[in-house]
Amino acid sequence: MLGRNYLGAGENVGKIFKLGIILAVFCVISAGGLAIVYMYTQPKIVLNSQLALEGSKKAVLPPSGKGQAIAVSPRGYGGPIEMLVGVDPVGKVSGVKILSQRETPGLGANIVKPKFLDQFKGKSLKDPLEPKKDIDAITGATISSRAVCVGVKEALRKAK
Amino acid sequence: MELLGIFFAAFLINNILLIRFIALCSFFGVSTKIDTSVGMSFAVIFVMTISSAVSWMVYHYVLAPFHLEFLRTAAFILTIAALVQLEELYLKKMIPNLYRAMGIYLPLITTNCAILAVAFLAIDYRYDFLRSMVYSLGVSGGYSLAIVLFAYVRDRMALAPIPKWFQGYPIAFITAALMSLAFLGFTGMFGL
Amino acid sequence: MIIATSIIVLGLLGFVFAALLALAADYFKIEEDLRLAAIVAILPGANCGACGAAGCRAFAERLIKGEVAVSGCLAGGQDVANQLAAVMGVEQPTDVHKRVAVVHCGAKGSQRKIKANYSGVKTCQAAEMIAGGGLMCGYGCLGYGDCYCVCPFDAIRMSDGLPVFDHNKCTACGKCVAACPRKIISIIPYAFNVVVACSSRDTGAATRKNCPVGCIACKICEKQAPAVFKVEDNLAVIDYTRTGIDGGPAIEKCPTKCIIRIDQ
Amino acid sequence: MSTFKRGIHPFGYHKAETAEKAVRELPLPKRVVLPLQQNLGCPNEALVKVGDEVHEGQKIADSAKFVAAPIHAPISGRVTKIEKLPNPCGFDVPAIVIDAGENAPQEARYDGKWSVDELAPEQIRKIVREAGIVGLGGAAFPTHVKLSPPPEKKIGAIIINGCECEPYITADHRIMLERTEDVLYGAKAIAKAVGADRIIIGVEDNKQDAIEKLKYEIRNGSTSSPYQPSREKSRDTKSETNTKLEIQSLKTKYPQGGEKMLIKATLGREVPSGGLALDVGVVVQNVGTAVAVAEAIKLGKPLIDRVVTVTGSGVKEPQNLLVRIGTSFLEIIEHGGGLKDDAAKLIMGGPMMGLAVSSLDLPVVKATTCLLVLSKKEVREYEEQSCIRCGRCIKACPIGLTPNFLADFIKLKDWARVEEYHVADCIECGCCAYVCPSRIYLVQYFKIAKRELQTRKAVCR
Amino acid sequence: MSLWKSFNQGIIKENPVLRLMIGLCPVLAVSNNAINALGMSVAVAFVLICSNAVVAMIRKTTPDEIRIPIFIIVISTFVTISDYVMNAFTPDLYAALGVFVPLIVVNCIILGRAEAFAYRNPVLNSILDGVGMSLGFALALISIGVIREVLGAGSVFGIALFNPAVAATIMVLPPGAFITIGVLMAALNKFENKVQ
Amino acid sequence: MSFNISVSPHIRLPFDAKSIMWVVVLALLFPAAAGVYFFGLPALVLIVFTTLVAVITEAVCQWLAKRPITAADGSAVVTGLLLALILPPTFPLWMAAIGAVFAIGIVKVLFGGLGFNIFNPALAARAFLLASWPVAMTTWIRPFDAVTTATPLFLVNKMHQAAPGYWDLFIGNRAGSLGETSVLAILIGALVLLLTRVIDWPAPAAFIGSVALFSWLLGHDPWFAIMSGGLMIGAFFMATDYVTAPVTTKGRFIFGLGCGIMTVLIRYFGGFPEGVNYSILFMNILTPLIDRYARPKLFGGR
Repeated sequence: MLGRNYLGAGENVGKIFKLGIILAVFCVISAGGLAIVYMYTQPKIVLNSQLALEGSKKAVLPPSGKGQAIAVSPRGYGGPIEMLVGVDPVGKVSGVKILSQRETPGLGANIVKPKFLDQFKGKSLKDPLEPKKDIDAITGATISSRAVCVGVKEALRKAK
Repeated sequence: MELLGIFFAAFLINNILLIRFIALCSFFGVSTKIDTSVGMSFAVIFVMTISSAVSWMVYHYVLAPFHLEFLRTAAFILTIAALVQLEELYLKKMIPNLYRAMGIYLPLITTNCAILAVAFLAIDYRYDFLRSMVYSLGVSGGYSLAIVLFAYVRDRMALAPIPKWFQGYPIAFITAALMSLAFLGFTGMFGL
Repeated sequence: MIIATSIIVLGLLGFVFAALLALAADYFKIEEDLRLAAIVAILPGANCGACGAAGCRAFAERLIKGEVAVSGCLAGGQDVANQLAAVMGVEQPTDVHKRVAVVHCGAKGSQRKIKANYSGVKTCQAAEMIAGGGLMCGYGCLGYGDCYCVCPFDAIRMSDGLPVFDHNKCTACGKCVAACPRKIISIIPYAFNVVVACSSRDTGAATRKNCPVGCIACKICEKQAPAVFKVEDNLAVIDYTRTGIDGGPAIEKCPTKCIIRIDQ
Repeated sequence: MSTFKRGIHPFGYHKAETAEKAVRELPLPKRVVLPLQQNLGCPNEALVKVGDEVHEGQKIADSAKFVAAPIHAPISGRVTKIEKLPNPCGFDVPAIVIDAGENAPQEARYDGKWSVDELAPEQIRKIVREAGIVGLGGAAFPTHVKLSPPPEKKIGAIIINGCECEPYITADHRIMLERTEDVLYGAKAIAKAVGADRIIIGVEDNKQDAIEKLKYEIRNGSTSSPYQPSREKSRDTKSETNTKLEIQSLKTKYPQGGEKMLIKATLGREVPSGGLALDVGVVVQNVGTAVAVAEAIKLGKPLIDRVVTVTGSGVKEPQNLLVRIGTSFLEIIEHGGGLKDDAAKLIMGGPMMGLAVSSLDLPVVKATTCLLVLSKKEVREYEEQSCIRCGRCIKACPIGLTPNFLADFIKLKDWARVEEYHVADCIECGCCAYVCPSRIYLVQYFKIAKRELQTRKAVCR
Repeated sequence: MSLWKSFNQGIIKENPVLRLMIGLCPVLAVSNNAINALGMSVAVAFVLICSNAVVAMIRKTTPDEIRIPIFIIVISTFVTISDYVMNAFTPDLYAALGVFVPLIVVNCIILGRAEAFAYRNPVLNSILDGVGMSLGFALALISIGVIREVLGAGSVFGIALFNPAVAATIMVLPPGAFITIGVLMAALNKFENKVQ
Repeated sequence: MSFNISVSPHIRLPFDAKSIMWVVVLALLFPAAAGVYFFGLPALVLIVFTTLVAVITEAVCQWLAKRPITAADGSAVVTGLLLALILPPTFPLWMAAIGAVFAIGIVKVLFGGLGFNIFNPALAARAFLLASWPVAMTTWIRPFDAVTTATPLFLVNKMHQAAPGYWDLFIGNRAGSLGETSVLAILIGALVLLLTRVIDWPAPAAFIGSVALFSWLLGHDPWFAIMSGGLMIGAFFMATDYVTAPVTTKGRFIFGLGCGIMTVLIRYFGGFPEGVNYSILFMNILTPLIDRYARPKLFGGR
């Protein structure tokens, strides 16, 4: 695609040089423009991701703000489920938030719903943390539900 | 084992054409004949492997050291376009037989989103060089699989009395829908 | 700082690639059809593959070989088609020399007499192989529409077992002529407007037995317009090289009405 | 019991109607019509003019070409017409018409009588050619051509085809029963002509009586049989002592009578794709042909008559008749009591490969094995349905083709793939169409394709 | 070419998606809900209009031999701009569109219009062509997005319409995208035939 | 009088496509009856309703496309019946209706009707329904008392619980799709098809055999593997579907083998507890490819 009928035979080096310069000039203008845009947007992007992380942490930790927010990524049905588990100082779950998941829409994807996630509040390693025992699994999505349980368990173990 | 997983995920589970919807123009355009689809497949495997290697190097050895990640779009497309052009010129002169078999597909590949997408995705997934090579092989293999099978299926439909309004592209889309439905069976395989 | 490095890096990248390509193009230079470059230049260059060819260059090659039409580039639209037509030197045929296809049989399905009931593949080619589809007349239209099926311009429709040509759409491409197993379709100058709608070379008596609208070789037309009509081998034929002569009286006098105007 | 792969078992053989009926001779016809082209190969040219008097057995048409067989006058009389007349294929071709006239017919005059033992192979070939003998199994390929293999092809065996695998037909069956010794005599002559030292007579096991008769004949032999062991010993010529003769009973299956299938069934050899029987060192001849060869040698009689089975639910009296070539169908049918009211289809040949004809006003030609008349309830106009891909045609095809795909490609006019899928190997046996539940006219498509491919290759005639 | 025609033809007659069959990838990939579709449409419109304008501006001064590399540079600049702006100001949308934003650079519509139209026409026409094409693209994309969201999730632009348990989830999965666009194309075929 | 003329052969086997369809319907009645016996009246209602919708859809579609209406040729009945047999017994009727419309309208008629569909309509519709309403499609009941439970495959492969006894699996006393549970009834139906030569053995034999073999190799119970899930009904009634499976014996064997391997992959390594449905659909895509290369040996060919 680049210069399909680029230069015939017998063209001299000067012509090549000239075209190279022209393309380079365009590259330079483009690079300059992009650098400016980058300089303006980059801080905002960084800020955004920090804010998002902090917001998530805040959501899973107890109101006091004490405890740890632990990121785990158990294997779900459609790939890893990125989740954040808040563990309070006594080793109980204070909140769970799903950061990203690729579960089946309408089925496994329902793990993000508070109705499901709120069940984990107050659980500790002493609990079995298994679907159909102490956790009501999402109907038809036992694998996704189990994955979240595994993730919570892992986070609790890490918190120790 | 992990490499196998990367390959399998790219090859079937997240098939680039049927599940990820990348490179669809050529999927529908080239699959009208079995021969062209096979030729295109080989060309894609060839170019994707080389270009993902080169763009990985451009990213990691040119852009990253200078913190110029934001230039990746421009840099990659420039690299790939130049690369394809070079390959075409080289083949045409040096290996004319191979060029006749594959060369005509090369220009089609430059604007094939799959090539660029693989370069981006390999970086988004933070693959190292080996992994990104395996990944690009999986993707191009999945592309070939889907497009060749699709060409065979369309070939079989040549005589079918398809309702008038659905002839041509609409029925091709419906066929792709059903193929994609069948590929849903791979969801979650090997926990990927 | 970032502006400076980015400018340097991308500028260098651009320059290097441009120079590299230019050198490569020089080094690997191959002579090509001049039209190819012109066509490639006209084409959008999107290489989208929507035309079915593998890229714009492949499309151009096929265009030069005559495998695709100038309007084949979907992405380019009408403008590109017009420009391509100019490069390829494609012209619209003018009406003065317009030629069209006609069928030399006038027996409608209900007028044909049969000697046996044919069953089998419903194409003229297939029926012709099995005792002429069971028709009494060994020359007439079989009526299964092989011509209709091959017409690329949708210019033929079947009416009571006979093809009817839409002369506005007909481009005289000759596909129907080749498809007819009885060889009763021919291309004539549109302006002439007269056709003998019969191909039977049976004797007059035999034709009369087989068909109510067949040519019985009575030679009345020959008497009316000797310059145009000639009865050869039991069949009236028209000399289409004669122009400006009206076959009107012959049409009037033909006893079986097998000489007809084509634009009725 | 040996046989070939795939093929079909037709539902109801209908052989019982005529199998027990001895061949009767049809009274001499008053008029015969002889199309100048009766067989594969080149057309003949008339040797007589309108008005000429001819006698029975006189050669009246011949060709200078090698792949052609001359035509002889089947009756004595006067040539009244030479013009284009319809042949059984439904097309008008030049034909000679002979009327017997009012006067008593002239005597038949045949030239020459020989004995096979005294003839050299070239002489046998010449006699066969001059007698106008063609394959009487239905294909009507000139026999002398088959008997002249190129010198580099060594013919090890000849196979006499007594399968008669088509339903309804019993002509060959009767010939084997009634003309047993001539079958053997002719077989020996054929073997001698091609220099083969092995004769195999292949008979399907639904004709047990024919097998018994042939075996009996070989074992005991009548005095005239050339195969009586004592006589062979007394003559003690080399060719005779070395010639092995065997009767092979074959499992009944259609199309065993096909040349390729028969070679596979008897010898286990496969004729290569695109090749001939010669390529595996075999010559195949029908039992009727063998009898014609025997008659030509023993009596000097050219091919002027043949056995025709007249059968089917549409005729009043099914029977086997010995008829003169050129007799009209009408005359034959009327001899059998005429047609029933519900007769709907007249077929020249068997139901699987025969040719449906449109009128009774057609002459018997050398290829006419049978006149089959089907009644209305057996003849249905099948509406072609779309293929449901059941694969029955593939399981039936003795050649190993995929008829369903072939038909698709022919409909698409994708000639490259039609060739790639070997349409040229199709023997048009009709097994595929017989079993097709969608009633697709597969054989018709293949005929179209073969013709199309031939015109594409522009092979000149 | 008249300004009106420049603007008009991209919408139905030469609709890039449903007629010309180009730029399909994002249409299928990000149309699982109406908001994503809208976001993608805006991004494509921005890039298309800007690059058309710039290409038309520089068309007199560009050497013919290297016009395409220059187009690519221009386009990739605007793509990168939209990439970063979206990331900064609409992070959720950016996350949803993912790799498809940078992939706009190889979207055939953009390069195709630059080459086929903007390079041969004045700036104003090119901008209008860009607007028309973008509208056509947006029309197709958003209607597919709306259809899929309504049928597949029971909502439109995130507003619930009915119980999502009743909705056919398949419509927001890959097969649903193919089915929707196939049926839409067939409908357009029929509609156009009726009009004629 | 005028005779009829046509090309040879002039006789045909008195067994046409319609008869084949009705033999399949007859064979399907056995598993259907078993389903009704185990799951009661709702199952009967579902079967009748789905079949009716399928036939009506076919008629309406053909009427819309202005083609001859051949909805009574039995093929739509087969599709509707098959679809009902692979749905959960308590599946909502309106969803079943959408499934039947999808099967006939999209998968079959859009592709040109009988003989031209690429995918098995019933299976494609089931995959469609599973993706659309996963909850309803995975709600199973126990035979006789209609208590909600999970299928044996799910219990064993995903929950690592004990399998039901072989006898219960064989006669069909287990949870599962309406017609897939009773191996006995399916075998009787299959026998009907095999004896009437409507189907041949390569595809089902290769399918069931490879599932058993690979299950055994992977350390699973092969008997349980072949008697659980939809393997039996899939192997005998869907992998043998003329239209969507290869036509040659060799091809059908390869098809069955591929189905078996895919089923094992999905069952033991995939996300779904059952893989028969998707494996056959996937192999349907491969059918044109297999057709092209698995041709019989040409007589006299190398």
